[in-house]
Amino acid sequence: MQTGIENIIKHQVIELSFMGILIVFCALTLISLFLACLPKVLTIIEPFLPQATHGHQQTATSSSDLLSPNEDQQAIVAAIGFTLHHRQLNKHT
Amino acid sequence: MQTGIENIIKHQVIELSFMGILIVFCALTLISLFLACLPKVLTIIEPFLPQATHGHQQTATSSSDLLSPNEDQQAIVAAIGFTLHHRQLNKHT
Amino acid sequence: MQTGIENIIKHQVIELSFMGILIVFCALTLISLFLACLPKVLTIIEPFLPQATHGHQQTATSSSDLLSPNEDQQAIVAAIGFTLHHRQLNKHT
Amino acid sequence: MDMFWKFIESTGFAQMEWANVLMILIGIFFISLAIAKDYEPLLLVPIGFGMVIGNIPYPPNMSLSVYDDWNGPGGLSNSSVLSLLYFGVKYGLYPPLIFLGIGAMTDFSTMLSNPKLILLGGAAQIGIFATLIGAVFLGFTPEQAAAIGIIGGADGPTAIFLASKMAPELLGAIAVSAYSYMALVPVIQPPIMYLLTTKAERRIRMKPPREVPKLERIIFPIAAFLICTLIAPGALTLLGMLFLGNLLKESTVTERLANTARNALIDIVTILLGFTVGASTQASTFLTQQSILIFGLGALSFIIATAGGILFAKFMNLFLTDKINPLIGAAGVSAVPDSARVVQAIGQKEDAHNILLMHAMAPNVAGVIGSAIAAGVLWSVLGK
Amino acid sequence: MDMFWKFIESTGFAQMEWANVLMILIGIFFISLAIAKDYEPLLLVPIGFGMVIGNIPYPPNMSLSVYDDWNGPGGLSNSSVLSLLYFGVKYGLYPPLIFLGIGAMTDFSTMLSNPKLILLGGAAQIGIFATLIGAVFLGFTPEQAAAIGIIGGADGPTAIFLASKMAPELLGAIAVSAYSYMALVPVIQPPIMYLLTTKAERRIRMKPPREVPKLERIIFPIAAFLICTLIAPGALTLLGMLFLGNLLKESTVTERLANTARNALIDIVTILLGFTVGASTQASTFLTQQSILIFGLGALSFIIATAGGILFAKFMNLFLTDKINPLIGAAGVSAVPDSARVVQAIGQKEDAHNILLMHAMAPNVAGVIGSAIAAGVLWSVLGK
Amino acid sequence: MDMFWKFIESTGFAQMEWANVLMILIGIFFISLAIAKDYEPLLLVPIGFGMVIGNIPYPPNMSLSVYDDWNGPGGLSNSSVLSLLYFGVKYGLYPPLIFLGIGAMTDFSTMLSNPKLILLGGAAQIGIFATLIGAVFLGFTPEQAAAIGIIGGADGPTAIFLASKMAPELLGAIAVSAYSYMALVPVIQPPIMYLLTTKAERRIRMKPPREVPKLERIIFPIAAFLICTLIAPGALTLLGMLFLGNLLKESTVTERLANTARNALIDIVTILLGFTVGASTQASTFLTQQSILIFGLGALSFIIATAGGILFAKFMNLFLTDKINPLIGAAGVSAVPDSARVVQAIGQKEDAHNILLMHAMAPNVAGVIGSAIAAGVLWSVLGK
Ligand code: NA
Ligand code: NA
Ligand code: NA
Repeated sequence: MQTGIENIIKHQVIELSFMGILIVFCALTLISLFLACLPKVLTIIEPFLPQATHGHQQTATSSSDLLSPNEDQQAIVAAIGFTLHHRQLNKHT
Repeated sequence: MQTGIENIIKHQVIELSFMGILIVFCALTLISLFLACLPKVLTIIEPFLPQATHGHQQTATSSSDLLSPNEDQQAIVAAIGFTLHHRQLNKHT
Repeated sequence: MQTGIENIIKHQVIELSFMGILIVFCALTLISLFLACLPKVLTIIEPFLPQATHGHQQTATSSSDLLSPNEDQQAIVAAIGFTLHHRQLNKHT
Repeated sequence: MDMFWKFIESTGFAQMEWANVLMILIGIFFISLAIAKDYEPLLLVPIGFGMVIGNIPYPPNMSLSVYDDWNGPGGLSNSSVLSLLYFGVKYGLYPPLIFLGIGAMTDFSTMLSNPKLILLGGAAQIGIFATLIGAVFLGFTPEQAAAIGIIGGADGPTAIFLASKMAPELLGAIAVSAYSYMALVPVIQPPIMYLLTTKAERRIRMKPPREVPKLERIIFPIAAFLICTLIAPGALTLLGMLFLGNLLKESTVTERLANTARNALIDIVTILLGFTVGASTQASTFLTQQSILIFGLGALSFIIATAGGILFAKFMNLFLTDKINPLIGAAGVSAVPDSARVVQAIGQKEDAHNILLMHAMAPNVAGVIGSAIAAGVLWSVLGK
Repeated sequence: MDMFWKFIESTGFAQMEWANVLMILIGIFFISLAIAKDYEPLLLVPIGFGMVIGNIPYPPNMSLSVYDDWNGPGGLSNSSVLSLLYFGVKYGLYPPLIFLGIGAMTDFSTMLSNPKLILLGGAAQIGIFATLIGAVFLGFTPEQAAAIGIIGGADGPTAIFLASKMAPELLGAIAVSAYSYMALVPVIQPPIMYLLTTKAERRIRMKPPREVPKLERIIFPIAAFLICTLIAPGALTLLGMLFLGNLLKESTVTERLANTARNALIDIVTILLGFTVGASTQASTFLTQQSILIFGLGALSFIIATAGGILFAKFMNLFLTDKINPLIGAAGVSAVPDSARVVQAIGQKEDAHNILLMHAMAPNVAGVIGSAIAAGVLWSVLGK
Repeated sequence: MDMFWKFIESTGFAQMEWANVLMILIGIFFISLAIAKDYEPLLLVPIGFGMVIGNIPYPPNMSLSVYDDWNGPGGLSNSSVLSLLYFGVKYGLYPPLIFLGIGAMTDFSTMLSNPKLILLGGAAQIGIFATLIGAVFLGFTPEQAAAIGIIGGADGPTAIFLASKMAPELLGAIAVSAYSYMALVPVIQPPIMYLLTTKAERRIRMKPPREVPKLERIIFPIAAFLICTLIAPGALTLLGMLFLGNLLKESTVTERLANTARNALIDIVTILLGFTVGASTQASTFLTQQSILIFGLGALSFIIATAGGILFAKFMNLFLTDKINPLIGAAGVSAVPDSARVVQAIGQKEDAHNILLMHAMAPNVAGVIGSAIAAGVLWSVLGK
C-alpha cells in the first residue's frame, strides 16, 4: 500500500489544488471587479433605461383571494397607525 | 415532402377541428344550462335538506396548536374594532 | 375451501393476537413507568445539568429577512396592548 | 364521421356502468357528510372527490387511473399522473410524512402528566387483534387479516401504511373503511359508552393535570421512540416520524421546522393521499364481496376497541384510589381528536362542569402509539 | 499543465456558441420584461433564469442539463439534478398540481351568476383548432399540431400537459411561446378589440352579478367535473385537480388545505416548472426553424381566439335583451386574470364608471375549462 | 411459542450492539447540543434524531434503513420509506433546493457595497485544497479527498452535493462532520482569531456600507451566475439555484415565490435531508477508521480556512488605505451566519461600539459562492 508523498505526486494533487484556488480567486476577482464597475456603468446607462410600469400587478396565480391577507394587513396597519397617532395626540393635549 | 392542403385532407384535421369545437361548446352549454337551472332546483329542494351542523369543528390534523393563529387574528380584529369604534365615539363627542 | 376455525388454528392467529396485545401493553407499560419515574430522576439530576445558553439564536436558515414578520407581529401586539391599556384607562376615568 | 363515432365511444357516457354511478354517488355522499356534518372533512372531501374522479370511465388506450403505472406497457412515459401521485400511497411514503406533521402538532403533555392513562391506549388495541382473528375466520389470509384488523387502530395513516406493505390489493377498501369509521366516531361510540358505564361512573371527576416541564417534554419523544422500536422495530418508520415531529415541536429551537411540518407539509400530503386513495376505488376493483366484509369487520373492530378501552378503565379503577372516568377509555382508539371530543360531550351531558377533554387526550394520543406498535409487530411477524 | 488545459477546455468560455449567447440574452430579456413591465413575473422570471442556466455550455462528460437523465448511460446515478426536477414537466406532473392551486384560488361566482357568459369561454377556443389546421398545413404532424394549437388556449399548464403527452420534442418551444404570449396579452389584445367593436358596444354596461349562495358554489365543481369528463375523459387529470382545488376552497371545512394548495404548493411547483422549462431551451434543440414556426402559429392562435370571443359575444347580442359588452368576449382566451384586466382597462377608457372586470372574469375562467376540454378531446382522438 | 421466540429475536434488544449504542448516544448528544447551546439546531436536531433512528437494529428480512432501496432484491416494492426519502441525498437533489431557499433569504447588499471583501471569501477556500492534499497523503483516493476537503467550505449542502457525486460511500461521515464543525464554529474559530491578530487590528473600525440600489441587486445574481459558471460549469446546479432564489427575492415582483422558497420549501427539504443523513450513519458503515480520519481532516480544514481568511485580510491591508479589520477574514469560511456572529462578538469584546456584523456578512456570503466554485472545479476535473 502506497501512502503519503507518493500518492500526492502520482495524483498531481498539488497542481490540482493550486489550479483550484487560482480558479476560485479568478472567478471571485471577476465578480469583485464587475461589482466595482457596476455603479458607474449604471449611472451612465440609467437615463436610457425604461421606467418600471406596474399597470397590472396581479398575475395568473394571484387572484382576488390572495388579496385578502394584504387587505387584512392594511387594516391592521391602519389600526396601528391610528392608535399611535391617537397616542401622539393625547400627549399633546 | 407533402405539405399544405394534402396534409390537411389526409389527416382529416378539418373534421377533427369541427368536432373539437363542437364538443367544447357542447360541454360548456351543458354546464351553462345546469347552472341556469340550479338556483330554481335548489329553491325547491332546500326545505328538505338537512342543516349543516358544526358540533365538532376540529379534525385530526387541527390540534389546539393550530388554533392560536386564529385567536391571534381575533385579538387583532378585536383591537381594530375597538380602535375604529373609539374613533367613531370621538367624532360624536 | 377451508374457512373458519381451521384457518385460525392453521395460521396460529390466536397465539399471534395474544402475543401482539402483550407486546403493545409491554411497550406502553414501559413508557408509562419511564414517565412516572422521569420527574423524580430529573429533580435529582437537574442541578448538574448545564443551563441552556442562547448566545446566537439565529441559524443558517433564518436571515434578517425572516425577522420582519415577527417584528410586524410585535408591532401589532404593541398596538393591541396599547388599545387595551387605553380602554382600561378610559374605564377608570 | 369515423372520428366522431370513435370519439363518442370514448366518452364516459358510452362506457358508464351502474357500479361506477354507485361509486360516484358514494363519493358525493362522503363530500356531503364532510361538509354538512363536519366529519373528518380534511380527508373525506379529498377522498370523496377522488372516488368521483376514479370512477369516470375512459377508453382503454388512455392512461388515466392510479393503476396505469410504469409497470404497464410503455413504462414511465405511458404512466398516468394519478399513478405517479399514487406512488406515495403504494410505497407507504405519505403516511410517515403525515405522522411527522401530527407529531409536530400533538401536545403529549396531558399524557406525560398522568402516565397510567397510557395503558388505556393499549387496551383499545384489542380491537385490532380480535378483528384479525375474525378476518382469518372469514377466509382472509393472515397478511390481509392483519391489514384489516388495523382499521380498529383508528389511525388512517397507520392503516394505509400497513395495508401497503401487507395487502396492497385491499388498500383502497381498508383506507376508505378506516376513514369512514373515523368520521363516524361520534355516531359509533356513544351507544357503547352508555351501555358499558353507569351514570355514576360517567360523572367521575378527575384531578387537573400538572404542568409538565419543558425538559420532560423534550426527553419524552426520544425515550418513547427507543422503548417502542427496540421492542417492535417494525414501528420504526411511523414512530420515528411521529416522534421526530414532536421533538421538532418541543425542542423550541426548531420551531420553524415544526411549523412547516404541521402546516404546508401535512396539508400537501393530506391532499395527495386523500385524493389518490379515493381515486383507487374504481368500481371494478372496489365493489367486491371482500370490500363488504372489510367494512363489516371494520365496524366490529371499532366497537371492540371502544369497549376494550372502557372496560380496561373500569378494571384499573379496581386498584386505584383516584378513580378514572371510564368514558376516557373510549378515547384510547385514537381517531384523534374526535373520540376525545365525544368523551367530553358525553361527560358534559351528565355533569355540565366536568371537563374531560384534556384527560381524554392522554389515551387518545397513546392510542396512536399503540396502533403503530401493533402494526410494527404484525409486519415483523407476518411480513415476508 | 495537462490538467490546466483540460480544465480550460471544460470552461464555458471555451465552448460557448453564438446560439447560446442569443438564448442567454433572450432569457435576460424575459427577466427584464417581467420586472420592468410586470408581465407574468411569476413565470417569466424562473423561465428566463432557466434559459440562462440551460445555455451555459459544459463538458460532455458531465451530467448537468435537463436532458441528462436516467435513460442515458450510467442510469440514475449519472442523471443530473435538473433532469430529476424536469421529471415533473416531462411526465406532466406539474401542470395538474398548478391547476389544483388555481382551483383553490379561483372564484367562479361571477360565472355562476351569469351562466350564459360561459359560452364566450368556448368561442375563444376556436383559436386552438384554427391553429391546429394551420400547423398541419405547415407540415407538422397532427399530434404536434394539436400541441401547438393549444397555445391559443392561453393556459400554460394545459399547453405543457398536452405537449408532454403529444409532442415532447416541442415542449420547450410550446411552453415558452405560450407563456410569452400570455405575458404579452396587454399588447396583443387591445388592437383586435378596437378593430372588432364600435365605441357604442364598448360602452355597454352590464347588470351587476347576483350574490351566489354557498350551496351553489359547492355543487358547481362536482357537477362541472362530471359534465366535462363524461364528455371528454381526456380532461380528467387537469379538470379533476382544478375542481378538487375549487371544492377545497368552497367547502369552507377544508380551508387549510385550500390555503396550502394556493400558496406553498403552487409556489413550489411554479418555481420548479418555470425554471426547468426554461432550462430545457438549450440552443441546440431550441433554435430551430420549427420553433420559429411555433412562435408564429402561437401569435396567430392568440389573435383568432381573441377575435372568436369578441365576435361570438356580438353574435349572442343578436338574441339577447340584456346586451353583453363584446369586449368581455376577449377574456374568453383565459390568460387569467390578465385578459380580464385588459377588458377592464379598455372599457374604462370609454366610460370611466363602467366596471367590466367582474363580468370579464366569467368568460376568463370558463376559458380555462374550455381549453382543458379541448386538450382532452385532442388527446383522446390523436393520442396513441 | 415458535412465533414468540421469532419475535423476541426480531426485537432491537436482542440484536443491539455496542456500536449502535454509541451512535445513539452521539445522536442524543447532538440533539442536546442543539437545544442547550443553540448550535445549528435546524440541522443538528434532525440529524441527531436520524442517528438514533438509523441505529435501531432490525431483523434482516425487513426493509427499514436508508440503504434498503430499489436496487436490492424485491425492487421498489421492497424498498424502505427511508430509502425513498434518502433519494434526495443520494442523487444530490436536496442540496440545490436548500440553496434555492438560502438564495431567497440572503441579502448580498453588504457584499455589493464593498466588493473587495469578496476576495476574503476566496482566501478561506485554501482550507479545502490543503485538506485535499492531506487526505490524499493519508491514502484516500483523489475523489474521496476532494469530498473530504470540501468540509472546509463550511457549507453543508455543498459538502453533501459533492460527496454524493464523488464519494457516496463517505457521504454520511462527511455530512455529519461538516455540520458538526459548522455547529462548533463558535468554539473553533476564536482561538485562531486571537492567535493571528493583534489587539490593534481587532479594534479597526470600517466605514459603514453604502445603500445598494435595487437595480444593482437585481443584476448581481445574473451576472455573478454567468461569471462563475462560465469559468466553472460544475458549479451550475448549486449556484444556479442559489442565484435563482436571490433573483426571486430581489426582483420584488416574485416575492411570493421567494417567500415560499425560504420558508415551506427549505424547511421541508431541511427536515428530510437532516433526518435521512442522520439515519445513514448506521454503526456498521459509519464507525470505521476512515470516519475518524475524516473528522480529523475536517477540523484541520476549518482551522486552515479560518487562518487563510484572516491572513489574506492582513495581506490586503498592506495595499489598502481604508484598512480591513482582519477578524472579518474568518467569516470567509461561510458557515452563514455563525462565523459572522463570532466576528461580531470578538470585535465587540475589544471595542463595544464596533459593529463588524454587516462587514463580516460580505466575506461570509462570498464564501458560499467560493466553496460552490471549488466544488464545481473539483467535480469537473476529478468526476468521471
Ligand atoms: Na390507534
Ligand atoms: Na383557455
Ligand atoms: Na464556504
